Amino acid sequence: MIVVNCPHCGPRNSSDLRPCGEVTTRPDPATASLSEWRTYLYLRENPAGWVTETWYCRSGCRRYFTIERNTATNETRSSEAS
Amino acid sequence: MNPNRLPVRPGEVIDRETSLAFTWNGRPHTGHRGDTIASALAADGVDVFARSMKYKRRRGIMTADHWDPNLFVQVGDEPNVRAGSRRLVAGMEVSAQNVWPNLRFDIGAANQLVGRFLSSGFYYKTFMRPKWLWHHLYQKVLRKFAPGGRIHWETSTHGAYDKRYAHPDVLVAGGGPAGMGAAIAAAEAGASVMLVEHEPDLGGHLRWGDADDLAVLADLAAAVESHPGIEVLVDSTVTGRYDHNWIAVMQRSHEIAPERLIKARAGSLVVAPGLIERPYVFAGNDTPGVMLSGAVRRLINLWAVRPGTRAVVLSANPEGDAAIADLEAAGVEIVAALDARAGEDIVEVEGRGRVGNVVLGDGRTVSADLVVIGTGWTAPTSLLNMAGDRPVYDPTAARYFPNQLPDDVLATGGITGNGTTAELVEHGRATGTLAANRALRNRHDRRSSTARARSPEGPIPESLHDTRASLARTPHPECYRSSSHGMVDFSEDVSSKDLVQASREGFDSIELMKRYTTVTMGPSQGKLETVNAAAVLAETRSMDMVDIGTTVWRPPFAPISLGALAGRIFEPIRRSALQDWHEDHGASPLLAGQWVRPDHYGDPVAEARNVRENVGIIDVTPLGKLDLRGPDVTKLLELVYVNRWQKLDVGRVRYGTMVAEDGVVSDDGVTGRLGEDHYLMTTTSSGAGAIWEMLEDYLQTYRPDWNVHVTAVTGGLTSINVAGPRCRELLLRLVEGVDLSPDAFPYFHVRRGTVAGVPDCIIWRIGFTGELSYEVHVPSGHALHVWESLLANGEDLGIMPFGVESQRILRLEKGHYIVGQDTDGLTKAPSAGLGGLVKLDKPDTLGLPELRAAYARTDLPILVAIQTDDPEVVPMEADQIVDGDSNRILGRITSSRMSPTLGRSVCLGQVDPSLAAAGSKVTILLIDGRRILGTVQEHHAHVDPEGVRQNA
Amino acid sequence: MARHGYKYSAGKLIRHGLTRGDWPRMWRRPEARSSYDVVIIGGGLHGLATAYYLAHNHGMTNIAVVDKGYLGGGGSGRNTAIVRSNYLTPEGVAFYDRSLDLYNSMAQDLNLNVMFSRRGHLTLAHTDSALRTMHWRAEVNKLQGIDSSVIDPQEVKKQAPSLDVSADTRYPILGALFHPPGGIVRHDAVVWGYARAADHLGVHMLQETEVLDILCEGGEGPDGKGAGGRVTGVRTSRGDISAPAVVNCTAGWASLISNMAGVPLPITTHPLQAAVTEPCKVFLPTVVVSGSLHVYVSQTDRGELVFGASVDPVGTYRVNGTLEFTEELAGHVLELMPGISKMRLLRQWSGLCDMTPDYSPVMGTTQVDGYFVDVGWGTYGFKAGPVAGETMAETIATGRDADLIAPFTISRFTEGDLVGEKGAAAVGH
Amino acid sequence: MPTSIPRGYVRMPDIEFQSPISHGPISTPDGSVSIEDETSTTKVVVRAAAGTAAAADLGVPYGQSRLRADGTLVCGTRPDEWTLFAAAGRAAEVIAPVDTDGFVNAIDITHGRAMMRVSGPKATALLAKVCNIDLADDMTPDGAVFSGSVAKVTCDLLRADRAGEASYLISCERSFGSYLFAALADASTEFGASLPAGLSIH
Ligand SMILES: Cc1cc2nc3c(=O)[nH]c(=O)nc-3n(C[C@H](O)[C@H](O)[C@H](O)COP(=O)(O)OP(=O)(O)OC[C@H]3O[C@@H](n4cnc5c(N)ncnc54)[C@H](O)[C@@H]3O)c2cc1C
Ligand SMILES: NC(=O)c1ccc[n+]([C@@H]2O[C@H](COP(=O)([O-])OP(=O)(O)OC[C@H]3O[C@@H](n4cnc5c(N)ncnc54)[C@H](O)[C@@H]3O)[C@@H](O)[C@H]2O)c1
Ligand SMILES: Cc1cc2nc3c(=O)[nH]c(=O)nc-3n(C[C@H](O)[C@H](O)[C@H](O)COP(=O)(O)O)c2cc1C
Ligand SMILES: [Zn+2]
Repeated sequence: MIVVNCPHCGPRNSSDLRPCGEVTTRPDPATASLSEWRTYLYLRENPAGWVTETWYCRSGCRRYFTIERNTATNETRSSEAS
Repeated sequence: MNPNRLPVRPGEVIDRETSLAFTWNGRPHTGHRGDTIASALAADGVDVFARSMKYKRRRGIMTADHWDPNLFVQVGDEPNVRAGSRRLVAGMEVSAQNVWPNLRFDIGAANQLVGRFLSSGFYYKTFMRPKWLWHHLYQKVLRKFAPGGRIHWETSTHGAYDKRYAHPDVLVAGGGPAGMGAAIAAAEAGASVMLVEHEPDLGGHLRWGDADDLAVLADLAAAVESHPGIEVLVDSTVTGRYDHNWIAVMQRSHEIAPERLIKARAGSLVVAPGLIERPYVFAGNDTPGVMLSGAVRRLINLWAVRPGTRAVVLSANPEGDAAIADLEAAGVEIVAALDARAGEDIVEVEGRGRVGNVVLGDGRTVSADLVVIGTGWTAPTSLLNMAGDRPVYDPTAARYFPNQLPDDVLATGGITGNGTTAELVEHGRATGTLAANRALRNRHDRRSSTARARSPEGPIPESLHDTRASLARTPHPECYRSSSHGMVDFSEDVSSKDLVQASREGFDSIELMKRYTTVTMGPSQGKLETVNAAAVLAETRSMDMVDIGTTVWRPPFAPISLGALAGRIFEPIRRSALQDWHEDHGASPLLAGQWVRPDHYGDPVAEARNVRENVGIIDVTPLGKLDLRGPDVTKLLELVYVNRWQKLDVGRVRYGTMVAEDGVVSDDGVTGRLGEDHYLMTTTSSGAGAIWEMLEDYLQTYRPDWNVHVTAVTGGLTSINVAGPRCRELLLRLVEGVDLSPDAFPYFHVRRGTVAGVPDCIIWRIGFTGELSYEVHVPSGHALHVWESLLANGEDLGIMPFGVESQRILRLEKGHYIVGQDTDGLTKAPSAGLGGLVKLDKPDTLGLPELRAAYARTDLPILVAIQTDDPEVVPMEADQIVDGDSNRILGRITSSRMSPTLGRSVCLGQVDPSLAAAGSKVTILLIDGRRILGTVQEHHAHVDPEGVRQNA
Repeated sequence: MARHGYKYSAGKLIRHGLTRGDWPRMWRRPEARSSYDVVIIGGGLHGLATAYYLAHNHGMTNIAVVDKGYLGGGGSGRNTAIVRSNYLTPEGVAFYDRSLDLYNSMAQDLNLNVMFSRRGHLTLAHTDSALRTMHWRAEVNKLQGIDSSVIDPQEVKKQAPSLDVSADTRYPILGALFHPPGGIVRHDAVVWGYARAADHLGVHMLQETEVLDILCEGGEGPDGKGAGGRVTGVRTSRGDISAPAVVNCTAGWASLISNMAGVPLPITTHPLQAAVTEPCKVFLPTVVVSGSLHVYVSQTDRGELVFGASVDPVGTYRVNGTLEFTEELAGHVLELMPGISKMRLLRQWSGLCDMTPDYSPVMGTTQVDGYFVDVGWGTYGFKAGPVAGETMAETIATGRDADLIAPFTISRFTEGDLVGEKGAAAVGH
Repeated sequence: MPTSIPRGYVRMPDIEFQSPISHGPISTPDGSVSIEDETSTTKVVVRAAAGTAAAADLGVPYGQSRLRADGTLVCGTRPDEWTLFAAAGRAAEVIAPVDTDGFVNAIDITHGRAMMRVSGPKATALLAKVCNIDLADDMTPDGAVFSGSVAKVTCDLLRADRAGEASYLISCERSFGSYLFAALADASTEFGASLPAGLSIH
């Protein structure tokens, strides 16, 4: 049970939140090609190291926020840190 | 009685005033309070406690503690009880486990005769031919040999287990001198401390020490107990350290549960587990009467049990030497005191039920009934490994030491080095102070960043640097094996010879060796055998121990019952305000996700018919309901639904479907506009939570500039669908402030009004049943009143409540699909038959590019209504639609029921586009193998496709 | 069987017992060559099976299998060893059924007893919708000749007497999908069997050798990587090795390797955890899976209960496991079998799973010439190991994607033709 | 187009308000802990963007609470969100004074949330059995407002000590109310409470 620092609530058990994965940028659906769209839908970098990811503070403040987490160690830091 | 019980010992933990009667293999015995099962039996002269797993060799006391691999017994319906640590309770029925027919004579011992053929992994190399015999015979025989006790699943139940959370600044694992020192210093530094000791009493190895040790123990224990900042948990084990110091503590013998799990988030973890004594490898080293030095010292000093009469002692350290003194004090004759530091050795022990002869390294054979081994330690680095450390072997001290620990995990005591008791306490104290400072710093940060917390005052705690003086690493000979081969893993019956063979066969890394021989895989989990196994491998490969490494330590540190891990089983249940009423009126409960709902009240077909003929009411509260307010709600609806929302006037309701970004249908429901900037959205019951989170996601991360407030109101509004040709008549009697006439309040409109005297009800004209119907959303505190008023006022109209099953029948007659039943994980909008609903020319909608792509395809399956040509046959849901007589699948039935209205079977199904045209014949494969024909219908609705009834 | 191997038999067992002579090595520790015809990254089941079938079926023996750790140290050595073929989609069924065939004759083919226990596989249904999906699976299975049917609670009780099938539990057992040919296999033995057989055919297994980069030329990305390029070899912790064909069989680490070739994958890495209890006399004859309760359990021939669950929600490369896994697991197992609360959990562990959006693998050729993938095995790659090896070997030897893997190539993500196993495989055992 | 601010349910009928909790208060013989149903409390949620007059008037930051002179308890339940508690039946009075300038909404959630109070010297220990939040005095002082999982149900909590004794108000989605009450009651047996017949967590 890792600790995730919600910028509003402070440190919380990860079970109180929902991990939403790597931050991705949604292409403009009006202009995006199918291949751009599917890259957005499916392809992930999935690095073993620092990644910026979104979490949802489900049992707390109900805010979405981003943090950086090292997927090799589960260390976290605020996403402004880098 | 207890023939081996000694006169009173200064540190004994037994209460000689009590006599506890129990049985061992059916025979009566007694012991004292404070005895373990093993100490009581040993006091009574019992030597043999178990048979080994593979060769069924007799086994007796070896370590006399929790880790003793030879002392697994059955107590009543509980298997695998550690007789070495389980305290005696009057009335216990203790028996040897995994023996047949009994402990004295076990037929399986014949395996010893053929042992030479049963080398490691022998089963991989045989039993292959003839092939069928493996399945029918060999495997069954192997399964009979499974070790362990018997679980009485027929009669046992999941009893009263329990858990709790804790948030200590400092958690100390181990209550020996170092751990107690750490706890005291941490508490003095202002930290809240949880001190966890595995044994029933604090003190660690001091408990079986001399008078000086006992005096220090008394002082330390008094200091610990009297400090208000320390919570002491004895008979409790730290079983795991997980990321970010999430720590599992198993508390045994708590009054409310046999085992209780405490989940602690600790600022700092201090690991002070001392050392575990390791066995020595030689022929016959598992003969009853071969004991480790700690075992005899514990037997003598804690339980006043004389472990034998004539002893050979092999010692390599002061603890082994101290055992000699204790044995002498207990009146045991020392036949030979061998100094391993001087190269003296034991080669072999002979004897079956008990040690008889001992062959010494100098060639002499002596007769003895006890062999005491004090040849070194295994460092229980388990918790450190779990914290990410990879301890390193130090050949000088002949054991593993911590290497690189994270800041919030600190080690102290024997696991870090050797010292006098005073030095251990001092190291513990320094560690406790450091741990406290780090934890208090962490607490300071947590308080600053936590909205609810009181802002920290005072200076930020500092001195986070480790300035501790290290404990010495006293040289220790690398004793692991004599000139003969013997047992390495006592729980698994793996000998050093097996390990050598495995290495030569290619299993020459410690991990492969483990998996091939099963060394360290038994209940001991490496606590006793890690060093010896690694040493054998190092010897075989002529490598350094340092380069061999160890197998991975994993949680739990001590096995923990499934009951304790489960604790109270919390499975939240949701109930509408009417559920009590339903149950009182004979509703059979339907579990739908977290909700309990009325499935039916006895006769779902009658209930359905009554809706078509008269009027029925159903509780549809689980429908997800989201109150949406703000000037930008329309934009949000445009984004998340596939259809258009711009022209929805106040007072109107519209049906919408949602797809995910991949174009797959994700949810549906109606949304009504209650006010200029106020909407009520409904979702499917199961989708409610996810849709709420999805809306928040897009509002917060994608369109933070949109002003929309989303409030979940599912349970706050009890939703009652009033359906049937006479429902308007009924509502006219109860509704105030709303003109219910068809012209004033047409289909797909919403009004607010008072129902049965309850104001602020939302009423909309929609329905899943295809009948004239109104859905009334009532503030839940008054819902029962409205429900009962409806029933009372509808009596003469033939009102009946109806349940979920009737609703399923009715909606299928009407051809409404259910997301997740009639659609699946690949169903894109065109497949669901959404046709013109989907607006591909919107600038932005979830999954828009996928929707466009899907509409350009012609090969996607399509949802259609199907009627079987034989009206009596109701295919099962999920029956396959096949290509004539072949096995090619062309679709499946997704919903089916006998329609009470039509008196025939009706279906929805997904079919290949080639079969989607109205009138197409489909072949349905029934479960009994018959293939029947069905016809694709023009409309999804089997009943009233024109909507005359609902629009009435 | 292998060309110049040492053959195991009961007779040999007796001879070795009598003479106490050493057994020959199962495989060697060879020195690496500077070039191979094929370099397979990942010495798990998939990599080793691919190597074996390349050598055995296609006569290609100048092959290296490179692993950063020990053989089978990835998912192959830590999986709960469940095999079955009762999938939902026809393409899934065909594929996994071939694998089950290969498992069935594996002991004889590889001359190593992999202890395939065809004990029957039960997937419990606790809801109407689960029952419906099971019926769906059973019907698809039957059409393809797979033994699979929906049984009622009484029949469930017969198959696994320790289950509580009473109606008043929180998750009542309404029925189950019963698949008699499913069961468990000694997972390590499968790895060793392929390793031994491949070694006998001349394949090099290079343990403790980490691939640090994939060498490419001609591609659109930096260093000649990416679409349109071709592979020239690999850089390892023990030096460069040149090879015209490089195969990614690294499961949980697949993205890291594939990114080295400039081929991004639709994969995220999540831990999957498992646990065993202390042994106890055998009482559970079948494999029991509950999708709604996210748990599955079987009892090994050694008497331990082996448990698994669904993947951890938080993606990570860390395999130290979590406490909540064991808590949830125990809670759910006890809902199914309240009578075993006194059994003790002995060890928990965790492995990495390469999860794809549609719970199906990514296999075959890629946009980089000579770079092949056999990844995306998520929580179900053990049962697929043999057929994956066989079809990947064919694909590498011929340069064309084998028929059985056509539904699973990477192009389905650009074409938008995902495989429909998601619902049925969420707890994919 | 004029923007109307919805007012919520303004008139309470004379019809009895029904709580989802059908059991009376539970307490231990020694008074170490008690659990009471307070569902009928008026509960109004105010959502107000930062910078609005309403936000300024409410005056407590997220995570904290204050008792207003009119007897309303104002809790900062989330960023830009307050929950106001008042005596039963007072929703209209609580909503009326909310300044609706800007993007502000006030919604009566009285019917939507079950609410219970746990108090007594063992209240904190009881909660620590079912809630993973650190309840130490400095982390969760009197007046602290937070949300978290209680026996696996997401709840809003307020520490509102009574007479110097720890006391917590816990509110959850109404439909979980009877389950949550049973779960808390079940947890209190450790401290000596006996459960009324028919109360079970399953
Ligand atoms: C707990 C658990 C339970 C499971 N249960 C089942 C089950 O019951 N049934 C089932 O069918 N499946 C199950 N699975 C899934 C199954 O184990 C995997 O899908 C399968 O083992 C994958 O095999 P593989 O050979 O592709 O990969 P692995 O066995 O993971 O092998 C990959 C190898 O690549 C190596 N590697 C990685 N990076 C590098 C590098 N840079 N250089 C060199 N080598 C590298 C690794 O060391 C590893 O040995 C389970 C998985 C887990 C974790
Ligand atoms: N005389 C002996 O038999 C003996 C035995 C061990 C150590 N020693 C010596 O004593 C020194 C060790 O002193 P110390 O204070 O470090 O250790 P200690 O052995 O005195 O005390 C450690 C305590 O930690 C407990 N413990 C271990 N793992 C635990 C866990 N996971 N959870 C809860 N409790 C756990 C043990 O039950 C033990 O009581 C070393 O120098 C060593 O050489 C002597
Ligand atoms: C089917 C199966 C059964 C296992 N049984 C045991 C066991 O009886 N004892 C044990 O210690 N470990 C057992 N393990 C777990 C292994 O010890 C080990 O934890 C696992 O292979 C992962 O490796 P690691 O812990 O070294 O990372 C088993 C693993 C599997 C896959
Ligand atoms: Zn938060």
